[in-house]
Amino acid sequence: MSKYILELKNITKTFPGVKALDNVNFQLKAGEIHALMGENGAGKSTFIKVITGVHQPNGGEIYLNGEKINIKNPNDSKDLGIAAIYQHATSYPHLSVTENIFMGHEKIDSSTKRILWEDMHKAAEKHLQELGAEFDPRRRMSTLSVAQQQIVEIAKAISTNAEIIIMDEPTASLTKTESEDLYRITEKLQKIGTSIIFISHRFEDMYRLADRVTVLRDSQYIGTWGVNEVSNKDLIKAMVGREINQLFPKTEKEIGQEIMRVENLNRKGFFKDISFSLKEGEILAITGLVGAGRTELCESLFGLAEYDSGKIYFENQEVKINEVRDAMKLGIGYLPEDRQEQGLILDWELDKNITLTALDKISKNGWINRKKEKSIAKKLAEKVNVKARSIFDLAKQLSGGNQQKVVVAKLLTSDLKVIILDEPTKGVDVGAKSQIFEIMSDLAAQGYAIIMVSSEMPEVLGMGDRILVMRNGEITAKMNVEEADQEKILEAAMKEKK
Amino acid sequence: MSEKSSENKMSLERIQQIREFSLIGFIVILSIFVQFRNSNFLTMSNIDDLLTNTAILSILAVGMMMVIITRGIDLSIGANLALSGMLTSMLVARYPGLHPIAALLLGTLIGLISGSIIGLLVAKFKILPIIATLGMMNVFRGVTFLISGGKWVSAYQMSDSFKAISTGSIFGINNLILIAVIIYIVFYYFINYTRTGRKIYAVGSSPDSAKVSGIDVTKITWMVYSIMGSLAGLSGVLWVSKFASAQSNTAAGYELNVIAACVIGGISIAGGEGKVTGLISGVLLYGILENALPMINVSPFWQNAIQGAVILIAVIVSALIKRRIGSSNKIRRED
Amino acid sequence: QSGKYALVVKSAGNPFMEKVRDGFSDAINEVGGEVIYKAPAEPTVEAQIIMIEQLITQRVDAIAISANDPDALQPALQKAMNRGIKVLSLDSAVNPQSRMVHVNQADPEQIGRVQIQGIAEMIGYEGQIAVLSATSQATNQNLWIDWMKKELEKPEYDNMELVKVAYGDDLRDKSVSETEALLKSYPNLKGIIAPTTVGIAAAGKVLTDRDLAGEVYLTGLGLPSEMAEYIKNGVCPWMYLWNPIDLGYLAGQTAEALVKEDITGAVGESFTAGDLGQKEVIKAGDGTEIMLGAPFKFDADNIDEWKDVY
Amino acid sequence: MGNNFDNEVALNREIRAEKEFNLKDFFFQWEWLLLLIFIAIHIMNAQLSPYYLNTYTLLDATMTFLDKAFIALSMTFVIIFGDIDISVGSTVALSSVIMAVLYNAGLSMPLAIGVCLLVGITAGFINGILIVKFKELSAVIITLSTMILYRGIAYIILEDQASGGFPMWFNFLGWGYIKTLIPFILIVFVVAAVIFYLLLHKTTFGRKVYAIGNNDVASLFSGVKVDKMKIIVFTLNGFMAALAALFLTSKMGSTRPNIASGYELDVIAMVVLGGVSTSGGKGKMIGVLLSIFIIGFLRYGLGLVNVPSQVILIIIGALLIFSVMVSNLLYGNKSD
Ligand SMILES: Nc1ncnc2c1ncn2[C@@H]1O[C@H](COP(=O)(O)OP(=O)(O)OP(=O)(O)O)[C@@H](O)[C@H]1O
Ligand SMILES: Nc1ncnc2c1ncn2[C@@H]1O[C@H](COP(=O)(O)OP(=O)(O)OP(=O)(O)O)[C@@H](O)[C@H]1O
Ligand SMILES: [Mg+2]
Ligand SMILES: [Mg+2]
Repeated sequence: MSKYILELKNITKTFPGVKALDNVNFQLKAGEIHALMGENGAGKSTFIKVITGVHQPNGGEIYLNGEKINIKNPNDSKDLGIAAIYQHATSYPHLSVTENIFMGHEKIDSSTKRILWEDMHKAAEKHLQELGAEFDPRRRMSTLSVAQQQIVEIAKAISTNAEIIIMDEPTASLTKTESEDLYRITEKLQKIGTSIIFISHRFEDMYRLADRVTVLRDSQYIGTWGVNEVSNKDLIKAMVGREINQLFPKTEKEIGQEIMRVENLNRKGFFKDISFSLKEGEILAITGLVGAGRTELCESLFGLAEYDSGKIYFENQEVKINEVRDAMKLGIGYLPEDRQEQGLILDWELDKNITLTALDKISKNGWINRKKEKSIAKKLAEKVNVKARSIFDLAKQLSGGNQQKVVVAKLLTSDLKVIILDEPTKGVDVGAKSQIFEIMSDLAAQGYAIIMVSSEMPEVLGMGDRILVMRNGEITAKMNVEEADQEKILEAAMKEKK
Repeated sequence: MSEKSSENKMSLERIQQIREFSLIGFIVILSIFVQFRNSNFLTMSNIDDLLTNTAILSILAVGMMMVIITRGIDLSIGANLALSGMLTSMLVARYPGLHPIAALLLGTLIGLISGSIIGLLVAKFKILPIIATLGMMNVFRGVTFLISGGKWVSAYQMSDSFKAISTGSIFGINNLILIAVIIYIVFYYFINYTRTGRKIYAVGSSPDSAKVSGIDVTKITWMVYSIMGSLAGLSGVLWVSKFASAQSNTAAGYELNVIAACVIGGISIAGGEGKVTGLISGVLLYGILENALPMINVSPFWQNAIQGAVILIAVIVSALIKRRIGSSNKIRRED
Repeated sequence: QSGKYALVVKSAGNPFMEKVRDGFSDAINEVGGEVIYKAPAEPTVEAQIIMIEQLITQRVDAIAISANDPDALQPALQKAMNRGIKVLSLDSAVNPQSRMVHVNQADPEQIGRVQIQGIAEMIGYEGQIAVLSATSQATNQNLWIDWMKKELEKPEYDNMELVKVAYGDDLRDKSVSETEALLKSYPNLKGIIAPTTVGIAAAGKVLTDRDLAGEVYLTGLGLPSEMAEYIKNGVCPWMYLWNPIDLGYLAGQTAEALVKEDITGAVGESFTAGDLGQKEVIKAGDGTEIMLGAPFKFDADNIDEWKDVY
Repeated sequence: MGNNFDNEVALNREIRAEKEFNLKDFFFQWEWLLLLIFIAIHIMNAQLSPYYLNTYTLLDATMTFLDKAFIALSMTFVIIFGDIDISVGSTVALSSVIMAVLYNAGLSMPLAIGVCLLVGITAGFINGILIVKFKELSAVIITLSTMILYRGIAYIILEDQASGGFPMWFNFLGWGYIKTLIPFILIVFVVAAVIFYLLLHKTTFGRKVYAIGNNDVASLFSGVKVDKMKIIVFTLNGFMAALAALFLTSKMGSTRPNIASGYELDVIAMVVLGGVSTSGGKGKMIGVLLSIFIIGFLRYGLGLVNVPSQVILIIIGALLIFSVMVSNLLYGNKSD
C-alpha cells in the first residue's frame, strides 16, 4: 500500500531545556540501507530512540507499512519487528554472551516455559559465527573487548528476526577489517529483505553501504538524497552548515629533540618488546587491529598499569612511571579511549571537569580559588571550542563530540610535553573531527609531542608523522608517513607470526 | 581455535565454580577442625539441628539474594518477620483452631503486603533501598510494639498444631528443612529457568540497558521486594512456631546475619551477580559457625571476634582465588 | 499532694516490665501523682541516659530506674539528684553512688542459692548441671551465678558438677543452639539452670521437642506465661520469679516516701509501703536497699492462675 | 541548545562563566526543605511541651545526640564515595574499652585519650586498606566483618566487666558547660562541623572526594590518587568514631564492650536524610548538619512529652521515607 515500510512525520522531541528533534521527517523504503548523518548532538540517537519507544515524541506521527502506529515502549517496537543497536552499549556485563543476545526473547520450552539454555548457546554460537566472531557464547560479557561487545550487540539485533534494524554508530569502535565484516553482514541482511537505518560519522560507511542518506542538523531535518546523487562537499555542508576545506590540517612545524624513549617495554599478557622514540612536535600514530594492545601500552605509559620490564627515558633520563601522578609530573597527558567512563564526570559541570586534572593550579594550600577556576575553565573551553551555553553546563548534556573536546581541554590545563590520545575521534562528527585535528596540529606546532592511537587509516595517514603498527602486543612495523600507504599498514597489522 | 573457545568456555562458569569449591573447601576444613574438638559435631543429630536452625536464615537469604542482585538491600526483614510472626501468633492465640497452613499463608500474606510497600517505595518512588528499608524497619518494629502492647505470645497460648509446623517432620526430615529445600528448588528454577528470573539479573547488571531493551525495571524491582517480604512473613510464622514465643523484638538485627550469609555466598553487593549454589555454601558456612562455636568450648567472649575473622578470611580468600583465575585467564588469551 | 514520678525500664515490649509499671502506677495513683513511663526501644544505656535528661528537663520529682548498666548512668543520675530529683533503682540496680536506695526484688544470694537447691532436688543431688545465662556481661545474672557456685561448694552437692556456663544473649535462636550444644557436648547432663526469661523458655522448648522431660530437668527464673507450657509438661517442674506488680508497687511507695522526705535512703529508716506494710532500709554493699521478699516459686499447682497475669 | 547558534560564526564562541542567579534553582534545593522541617519541628515541640522553648533545654538537648553526630561528619565523606562504613559503632566500643583498660592499668589520662584516638585511626586505616586492596569486595562486606571483629576484640579485652573511674576532669567532655550555659560538646562539634564543611566544599580534598564518588575511573585517569584518598577518609572516619567514643565514655563515666551498638544505622540515617546519596557523588554538609539537628531535636522533643519510644521509632522512620519521597517528587529523580 505504501512504498515506505517506515515513515515518520513531523517528529518533535524536547528534553527539559533542549529541543532535540524539531519537526523531523523520515522515510525508509523496504529493503534499503538508509544512512542517517549529522553533527554530534544533531539528534540522531534521539530520533532512533523515538522509533524504538525509549523516548516518547512530543509531536508527530509514525507509520509502519502505511499504518499509523503508537510505540509506547521498547517492547512495542520489538513486537513490531524493529531492533536497534544503540550507540552506548546496552549490555549486561555480569551475564554471559548468550544471555545478552537473548535477554527478553529467550528460547523457551513452549509448554513448561522453561529456558532452554543449550539451544540458546548453540543459536548464539551460530549468530556469532555468522558475524565472523570466534569467542564462546558462555563467556561473561565484561571479559570481552569493546569490539567484541559491539558484535554481540549486532547478534542481539539479528536474533530477534527484525524487519527493521537500526544501527547507531556500530563502526565507531571497529577497525577496518571488522568494519568489513559488518558491511558483509549488513548486506546479507539487506539481501534477505531487512530494512536498515545506519548512523555513522564515517563517510566510508555511507558510501560503501547506503542507498540513501538523510541529514539532520541542529535537531532539524535538512534533506534526503540518493548516495550517488550528492557530492561529498555538499553533504558536509548540509551536515555542518559550513564548508570544511581541510579535514587534516597539518601545519608546518619543526620536529625537535627527542623527548621520550621507550626501550623493550613488556607487560605480560598485553604487550612485549615495545621500543620507540618520540620527538618534540612530532605526531606518532599507533595503529593496528582492535586487541593489538595499544590501549594497554598507553595505560602503562601513563602509570595506570604497571609494566613488568623495560625502560622509559624522558628527556634522556631514565624514569619509572608507577602511578598517574608520576606521568603527570613528567608532563605526560592522556586522553582515554572511553570518554564517558574514563574521561569525564558526567554529572559535573564543565568547569569542574576541566580543572580536575589541575587542582594544584587553582588552589593554594589546598584551598580552591573559584574565581581562578572559572577563568581557567572558560579559557580552555573556548580554546577547544566547546559548543555549550556556559561552563556550568553538565558534561552529560553535551553531545559526544563536544564531550571529547572537554576531555581535550582537561589535558591542556597541565604543562604538558607529551600528549597521548587514544582514539580521539571515535564517534566524533566531521566538523568536530576537523577541529580536534586542528587542535592537534596546533599543539604539535607548539612543540608538544603527540602519540595518537587510531584505527582509522585516513587519520593515521593524514595526521601522523611517523607510524607504528601493532599486532598482538608487538610492533610489527615502523615507518615514516611518506613511505606509508594503506596496504603496507594493513599487511603489518594482520601479519601472521609464528 | 576450538581449543581456545573451549578454554574460554570455562571462564564464566569456572570462576564461579572454583569460588564455590574454595568455600566448600573452607567449610570442610572448618568441619574437620570442629569435629576434632568435639566428636559430636558430625553426628546425624547435630547435622539435623544445624540444618533446622539454619533453615529460616536460608529462606531469608534467598529473598535477600534477589534483592541484592538488583543492587538493593533490605534492612527491614527482621522487623517484617517480627510483625508477621506477632500478628499470626496473636491470631493463633485467639483462634486456636486455625489451620497451620492457614497460619503460614496468613504470615506470608502479611509479609507480602509489607514487602510490597517497600517495593512501591523503591520501585515507584525511587527511594534508595537502604533508606526505604531503614525507615520501614522502624515503622514495622514500632507497629509490632504497638499492636502487641508490650506483651508476648507464649507457648501455652499456641495450639499444638501450630507449634508442630516447625517440630513436625515428613519422612524423618524436619518440616523447616523441608520447607527450605522446597523454596530452594522453586527459586533455583525460577532464577535460572524463567524469563522473569533472568530479568532480575538484567536489572541488576545494568538498569539502563534493561530499560532500553524493554524490561519493566519498576515491576521487577517491586516484585523482588515483594518476594523478599513474603519470605520474611513466612519466616515469621516459622520463627514463632519454632521458638513457641512471639516477642516484639524478635529477630532484631537478624538482617545483618542474612546479609553476611549472602556476601559469604558470593552475592555481590554491587548487583548483577550471585548464584543459588553459591548462596547455599554461604548459608552453610554461616550456619556451621553458629552451631560449632558453642560446641568447641571457646570462651563466649571470643565468639564475636572469631566470627568476624572467619567471615573476613572467607571473603578475602575467595576474592583472591577469583582474582587468580581472572588474571591467568587474561594471560591465556595472549597465545 | 501530687507530683511527677518517672519509671524508666530496660526496654520496651517486655511483659515483666509492663506489670512493674502497673504496680508502680497503683502506688502513685493512691496519692494522685502522675506517672511517666519510659521504655527505650533497644535495651541500651545510651537511650536511658537521654531519657534521664528529658526527665530532668521536665522537672519530675522522682526517677525509678531498672538500669541497663550499673555504672554508666552515674553521671546522668547524679545530675538528676543534684537538681533535687529523688533517684531509686529497682530490679536491676545502679551503683550506690547513682541512687538513694535500691528496691530489691530478692536477695541475689538467695536467688542464686535457691536455684541450685531446686535443681539439686530435681536431679536427686547427683549429676552434671549447666547454666544457660543471658549475655556474658549481664551483671544480675553474673552475680547470681557466683552465688550458685558458692552454694555448690557445700558438701551435699559433692556429686553434682557444674560443667558449663553458656550464654544465649537473650536471643531465641542463640539460646536454642546453646541449649542444643549443651545436650550434645554433655550427654550425661541432668539439669539446666536458666536464670533469664528468654533462655529458660528456649531451653524449655528444646527439652520439650526432644522429649527429655524426666531426663534433663530445667529450672531458673522465667515468666509464668512463657513457662506455663513447660511447667505443665514436666520439663521444668518448678521455677522462680518475684511478683512484678508488687515490685512496681513497692518502688512507687518508696519513690513517694523519698519525695515526701519520709526517708532519705539511709540505713535503718523505715516507712509504710501501702498494702505491703512496714519496710525497712537495709545495708547492701556500699549502698542501701529495700527488700521485697523471697522469690516466688511457680509450679504446676499455681501456674494457671499466674500465666495470664504476666 | 536549539537553533540559536549561528553556525557560520560558531568558531571561538564565547562561553559564559558567570552563573545566572535563578530564583527557582536557588530555592529548589533539598536543604531548604530540611530547613522547613527543622523549623516545623521546633514549632511542634514548643506547642507540645512547655519546657521546650528555653535556652537551657535547647542547648542541653544537643548533648543527647552530638556524640554520634561527630561520626556523621566523616561518614558524609564515606557515603559521598558511594561506600559505607558500618563498623563505626564497634570502633567506638573498641577505642573506648582500650582507653579505659589502659587508664586503669596506670597510663595517664591524656595518654589514654591519645591511645583511644590512635585505636580509632588504626581501625579506620585497616578498613581503608582492606577496601583498597580488595576492591571487588565492596565496603559493606568489609566493614560488616570488621564490625563483628572490632567488637569481638573489645569483648576479649574487657569480657563482662565495666571499666571506669576516670579523673573528674574527663567528666567535663560529656557533661561540662562553658559559662554554665553552652555545652562543651556543642562547641567542639561546631568547630568540627566548620572544619568538615570547609574541607568538603572549599578544598581540593573535598573536590577529589566528590570526583571519586561520581566516577572513580575518570578520577584515576585525571591523576587523583583514589586509593590514598579512600584510605585517608576511612581513617578519618575511624578517628571521628574515636572522638565520639571520648564523649560517650565521658557521658557514661565508664565503658563496656557493648556500648554504641546500633550507632552505625543512626549515623547513616543522619547522613542520608541530609541528602547524601548512598550511590555516591552527591550531597552537602549543610544538609547533613540540618538533618543531625532535625533527628536530634525531634527525638528529644517527643521524648520530652513522653511519647512512647515505639511511636518515636515510627515517626522517625516515616520522616526518613517521607522527606526523601518529597524530594524525589519535587526535584525529580536524576537518574530518570
Ligand atoms: N535524555 C536526555 N536528556 C536531555 N537532553 C538529551 C537527552 N538525550 C539527548 N539529549 C540532547 O539532545 C540533543 C541530541 O542528542 P543525540 O544524542 O540525539 O545526538 P546525536 O545526533 O546522536 O549525536 P552524536 O553523534 O554525538 O551521537 C543533544 O543536545 C543532547 O544533549
Ligand atoms: N576482556 C579481556 N579479557 C582478557 N584479555 C583482554 C581483554 N581485553 C583485552 N585483553 C587483552 O588486552 C589486549 C589489548 O586489548 P584492546 O582491545 O584494549 O587493545 P587495543 O589495541 O587498545 O584495541 P582498541 O582498538 O579497542 O583500542 C588484548 O590482546 C588482550 O590480550
Ligand atoms: Mg548519537
Ligand atoms: Mg584501545
